[in-house]
Amino acid sequence: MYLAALIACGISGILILVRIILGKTTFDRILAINSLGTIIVLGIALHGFYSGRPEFLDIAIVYALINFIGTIAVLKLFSTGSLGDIQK
Amino acid sequence: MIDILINNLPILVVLCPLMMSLFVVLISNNFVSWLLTLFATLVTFILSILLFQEVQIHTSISYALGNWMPPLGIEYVIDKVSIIPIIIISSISLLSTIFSYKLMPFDIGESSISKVYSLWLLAIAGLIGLVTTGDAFNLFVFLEISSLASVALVAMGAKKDKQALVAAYNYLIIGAVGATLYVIGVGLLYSITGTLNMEDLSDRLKEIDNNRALIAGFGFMITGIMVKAAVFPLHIWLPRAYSYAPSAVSVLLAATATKASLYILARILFSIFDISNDLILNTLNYIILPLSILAMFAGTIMAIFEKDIKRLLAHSSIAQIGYITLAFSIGTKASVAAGFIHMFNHALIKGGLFMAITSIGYYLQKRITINNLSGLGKQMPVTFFCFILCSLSLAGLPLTAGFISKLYLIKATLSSEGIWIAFLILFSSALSLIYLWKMIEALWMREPSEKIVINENPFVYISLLIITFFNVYFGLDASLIVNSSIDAANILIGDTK
Amino acid sequence: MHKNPILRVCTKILFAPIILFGLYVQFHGDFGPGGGFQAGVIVASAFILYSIVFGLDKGKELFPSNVNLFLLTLGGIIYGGVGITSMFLGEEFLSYNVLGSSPQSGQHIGILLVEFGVGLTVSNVMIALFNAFAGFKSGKGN
Amino acid sequence: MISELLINAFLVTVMLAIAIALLKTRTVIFTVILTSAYSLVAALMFITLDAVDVAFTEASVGAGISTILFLAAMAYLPKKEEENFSNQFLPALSCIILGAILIWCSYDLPEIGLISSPIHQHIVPDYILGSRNDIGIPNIVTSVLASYRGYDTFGETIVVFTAGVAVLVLLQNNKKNPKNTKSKINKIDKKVG
Amino acid sequence: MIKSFWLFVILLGLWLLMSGHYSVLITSLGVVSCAFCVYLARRAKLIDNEGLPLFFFPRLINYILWLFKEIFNSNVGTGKAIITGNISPEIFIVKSSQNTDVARVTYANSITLTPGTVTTKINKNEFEVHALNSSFGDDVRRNLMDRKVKWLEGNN
Amino acid sequence: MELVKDIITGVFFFIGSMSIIIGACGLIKLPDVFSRIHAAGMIDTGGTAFFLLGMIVQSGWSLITVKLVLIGVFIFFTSPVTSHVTANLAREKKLTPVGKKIGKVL
Amino acid sequence: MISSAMGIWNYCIVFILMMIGLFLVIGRKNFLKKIVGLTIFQTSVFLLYITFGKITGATPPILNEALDTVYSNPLPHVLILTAIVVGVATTALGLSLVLRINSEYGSIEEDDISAQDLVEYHDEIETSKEFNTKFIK
Repeated sequence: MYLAALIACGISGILILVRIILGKTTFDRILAINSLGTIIVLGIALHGFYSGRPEFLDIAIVYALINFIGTIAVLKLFSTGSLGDIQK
Repeated sequence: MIDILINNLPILVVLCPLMMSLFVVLISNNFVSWLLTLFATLVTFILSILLFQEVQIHTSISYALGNWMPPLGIEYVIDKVSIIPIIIISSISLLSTIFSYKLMPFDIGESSISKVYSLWLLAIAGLIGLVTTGDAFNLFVFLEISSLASVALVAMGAKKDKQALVAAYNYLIIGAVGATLYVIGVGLLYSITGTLNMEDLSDRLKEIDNNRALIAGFGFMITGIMVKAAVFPLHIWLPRAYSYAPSAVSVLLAATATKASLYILARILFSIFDISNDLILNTLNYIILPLSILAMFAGTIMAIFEKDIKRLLAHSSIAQIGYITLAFSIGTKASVAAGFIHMFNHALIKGGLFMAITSIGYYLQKRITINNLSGLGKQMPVTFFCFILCSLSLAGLPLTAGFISKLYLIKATLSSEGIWIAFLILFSSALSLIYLWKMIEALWMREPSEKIVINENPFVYISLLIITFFNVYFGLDASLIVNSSIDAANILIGDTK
Repeated sequence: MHKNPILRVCTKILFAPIILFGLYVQFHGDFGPGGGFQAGVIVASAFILYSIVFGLDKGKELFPSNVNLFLLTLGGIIYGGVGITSMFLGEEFLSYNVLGSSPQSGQHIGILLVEFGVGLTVSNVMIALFNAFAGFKSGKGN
Repeated sequence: MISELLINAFLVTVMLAIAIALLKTRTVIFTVILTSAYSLVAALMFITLDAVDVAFTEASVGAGISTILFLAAMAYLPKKEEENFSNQFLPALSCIILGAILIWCSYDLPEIGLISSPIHQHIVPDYILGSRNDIGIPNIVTSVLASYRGYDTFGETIVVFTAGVAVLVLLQNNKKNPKNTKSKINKIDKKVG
Repeated sequence: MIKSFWLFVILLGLWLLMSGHYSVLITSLGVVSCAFCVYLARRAKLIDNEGLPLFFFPRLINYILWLFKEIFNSNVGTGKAIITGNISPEIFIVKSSQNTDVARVTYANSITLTPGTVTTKINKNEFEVHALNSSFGDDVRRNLMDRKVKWLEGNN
Repeated sequence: MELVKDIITGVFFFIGSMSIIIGACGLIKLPDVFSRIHAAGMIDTGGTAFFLLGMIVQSGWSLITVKLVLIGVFIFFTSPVTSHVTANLAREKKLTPVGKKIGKVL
Repeated sequence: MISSAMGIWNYCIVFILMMIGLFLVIGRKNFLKKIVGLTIFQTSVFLLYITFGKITGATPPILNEALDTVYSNPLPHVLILTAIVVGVATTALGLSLVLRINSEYGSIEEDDISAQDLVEYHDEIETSKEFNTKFIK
């Protein structure tokens, strides 16, 4: 059951990867990498259950956190041209 | 109290500069930060002298960090081999700290002095940690500390010349690749033995032979360290890094950084692996020996055609590293001892030469080229005198330290490999006279191209005088160096041959 | 980006929980995955998020750079200090056994302190790195 | 337990795809995004290989902080990499040779997951036992990291510290008031003579 | 001050839920950590109605359940749209009737959270919404969610 | 009891898997960024919710459940933010969405 | 049979990844790309180490109550934790150098920079021009 769910994650991961590599605009890529992050968060949680030691979910939380901050950082870079200043 | 000091000597040597570097960052007064740095290096030097005496009594000191027995925890091993680089590093760092007092603010600007001194101490601590550790992975960590700190120090030269940045970048990237290759090697060896402690590793490696992973692991480790030690084809980072670094930094790096890596090379070749092993013998004979001979000539010839003097000295360093690896590659007790003698002497010589040249350049405020030097020797008699003595020592003339190392090297080659290698050594030494003469001629014989009034500053030349004194002293009475080097060689080569 | 209400509100709400989570990871490194490095990075990431959304100046106001520099060294000093303390108590560097009443409690105290030092250094270095990079003013060129 | 290995093989292949895409691309932002993705997948791989702590660190440090640093630096850098195919033969050849050596030696590497190989038999049982009895901490990685090999960790803290100080020194140099510096330099000049 | 206290309580609750180790040492460390977080949040001036929307709490559960139902429905809808390829994207403006920024943000987020509709711009109380096809758009235009969030906001 | 749990989890996982795979397909198939955001939203909401629910059913009342809920809350909190900011920036960078505009647009 | 094939596959791909990283470092002229290559190279080495530490059917090295559980090897994990942090330190320093190089030279392509350097070097050596004009003025 967990394996099946993991396989589903793997399939959609590959599809998203295709979008990352094909991606026309950068926004597509950012969007796709954000989704890939979500998939990996799910994958981590599922793998914990699959291998019988589900107590390591902290990693998934950190993952989600890093994913969020990374995305915000990329978008900030795009909107103002640097991570530091606050133009506009 | 004294008890604690004596018991913990091996770690204190590293800890003293390391902890001091943490405090130095916080200090905003430049003079105080220099004073603390001086204090730390002085204490380190005293501790290393104490350690030297301890080693003479106990032969080998093993210090288990965290009180965990060696294969479990990390071990510090200080024996008659590792004490040599420790002494080199601590003494040179003391001298160059004194030397840096006037030059550092000039080279890098006053605002970030305390941070630079912190990096300076970190580089020293990294180098000492590198040679004291008996754990293959801990070595990597300290390798990185020293290389990151020295990269930053080299990059500080950007205040004067922006090329320092590129030099530092190349140093960083090549160094990081070297360190990673070393890590791959350690990993491969770890995968077949299951241990990281060098002594344990060497014991367990004896039981395994003809294993592909072992060969590859050995190769990667050696390659990684050879990158760090600037052995001939992997030396490309060195000339730039040394020539664009701030003056004091090039003194420190030229005299110590490659020595530590060369020591590690010797450790890997003779201590982790065994000289009787076919693999090592083949590597020594068919890879390191030809490379060293190439390095001797390539370095010298590049130096002859070089006009920028710091670069010239850096090229000559490559040649001298060639001598040391040549000595290692012959692989007899006498030759390894000669290698260690030359390691020590080269630190003295190169330290002295770089000090002399950079202090001339300090007054010059220009890039130090042959043309710019013309006639300056007359205005700086003390510096010039020291420069001549160090040059003679580099060329290997009698009554200087350089002579002793050449003598032992040639003796060792004659007794094992035959006459042609000895001839090559002599020949390349003779070639080195050419570039030395070129510099001396420019300094003394020519008329100055423009008028510069120069007053020599005792703070700048005091350490130069000391280092020159030792250059001569060890030429007259080399028993201390020779004896400790022979002891070291005895431990490394052991009774296997 | 601070003008965007969605981002602003979200950052305001998330800031404290992220730091709490970082500290949780810091102090639960004994029981599960985690420890000083990870915690340091998480705490630093909260500050980085704040700086990204509200601007670098606000971030420096919240966390002045001299405090940053001080804490950055303090972490290393704590780590080294634990080792030196054990040295003064008559054991080798970093042997925690002597720190507590029994070897095991000594180990606990030692590991807790050491991890705290690591966390302090890592988080402050990361913040300092971010500030240095994001606030870099290029001289020539570009 | 073949499924474990299959998952690993799948993830490694995904990483290979990302690496090849990295070889091809010349856009800086895409490079950074792909590096981030590479780290993310590597972290997932670490989890499947039972290295939870490493995955934690790789996710936060490798994927998080490095990416943010790359982005912060990217703001000041050219956005495109120049196409330049000269002189790639020698690097490619040396890489292929090194890779061939490694693949050649993999014949003698211990088989993945075999409990009897020396790497799992030599020191590690002591760590597991010691962590339970001497130290009393469930997370063996923490106990090895902070106690058995605490000195490594100390060194690592110092490495981070070094990098921090180095970057501060390097990037602050530019921001000084040039007027101020000049006068100071002149002063030094005078002092020295 | 009261808000700081509530933040402290919430954070402490979070810590206790996550921790699972209730020894004296760890719990006291938790208390210290929570206090530290509150201190930082106060320093950063984050404790206000935006940083800690306490007034949502009484009706939050109800709203969340309703939101979940919406999310489920629109997930099904979006899935169908993707499979059948029956998409006709449209972009339009809706007005929001909430008083506070937090509530507006909640509304905008709820719109985005239901697949099929995304808020693309916010200007005071006007949202620009992108919808996958007109049935999603109609859902938003019916203002049901707007009223729901208004109700959640209460009379603040 | 175990069987019932397993069945419920299985159903949840099935729905979750469907929604992430359809979402990923949508990510490839849909024409422009704005419509792809909806597909990404499907992964973030539907996929996450059902997978996490399935796991919560398995773990019962324990710390694991708390962590799972936290993951869910976090993702539900951040997903709309990133989606919105992406869309917002794409609009600001003058990417015109495919499809019709109803009335005046901001 | 399948498992050993999978094992060899894993090793081979990890080695190929390493070499791709190394190639990016030594083959590319762009300074930023070199750092990216270094990251890839190091991450792949980490993978190699962690692969060594895996035991089939074992659980992560975090003790639970059962005494007969098999744990994977924690030592490589510890080493790699150290190595990751060292790697990020190297990356940060490299990036800061790249930033400075770009602001001084206006480019981060190796060819550009060495061309500029060569011109400058030649000028200084041959004409012995004063090189730190900003200092003297």
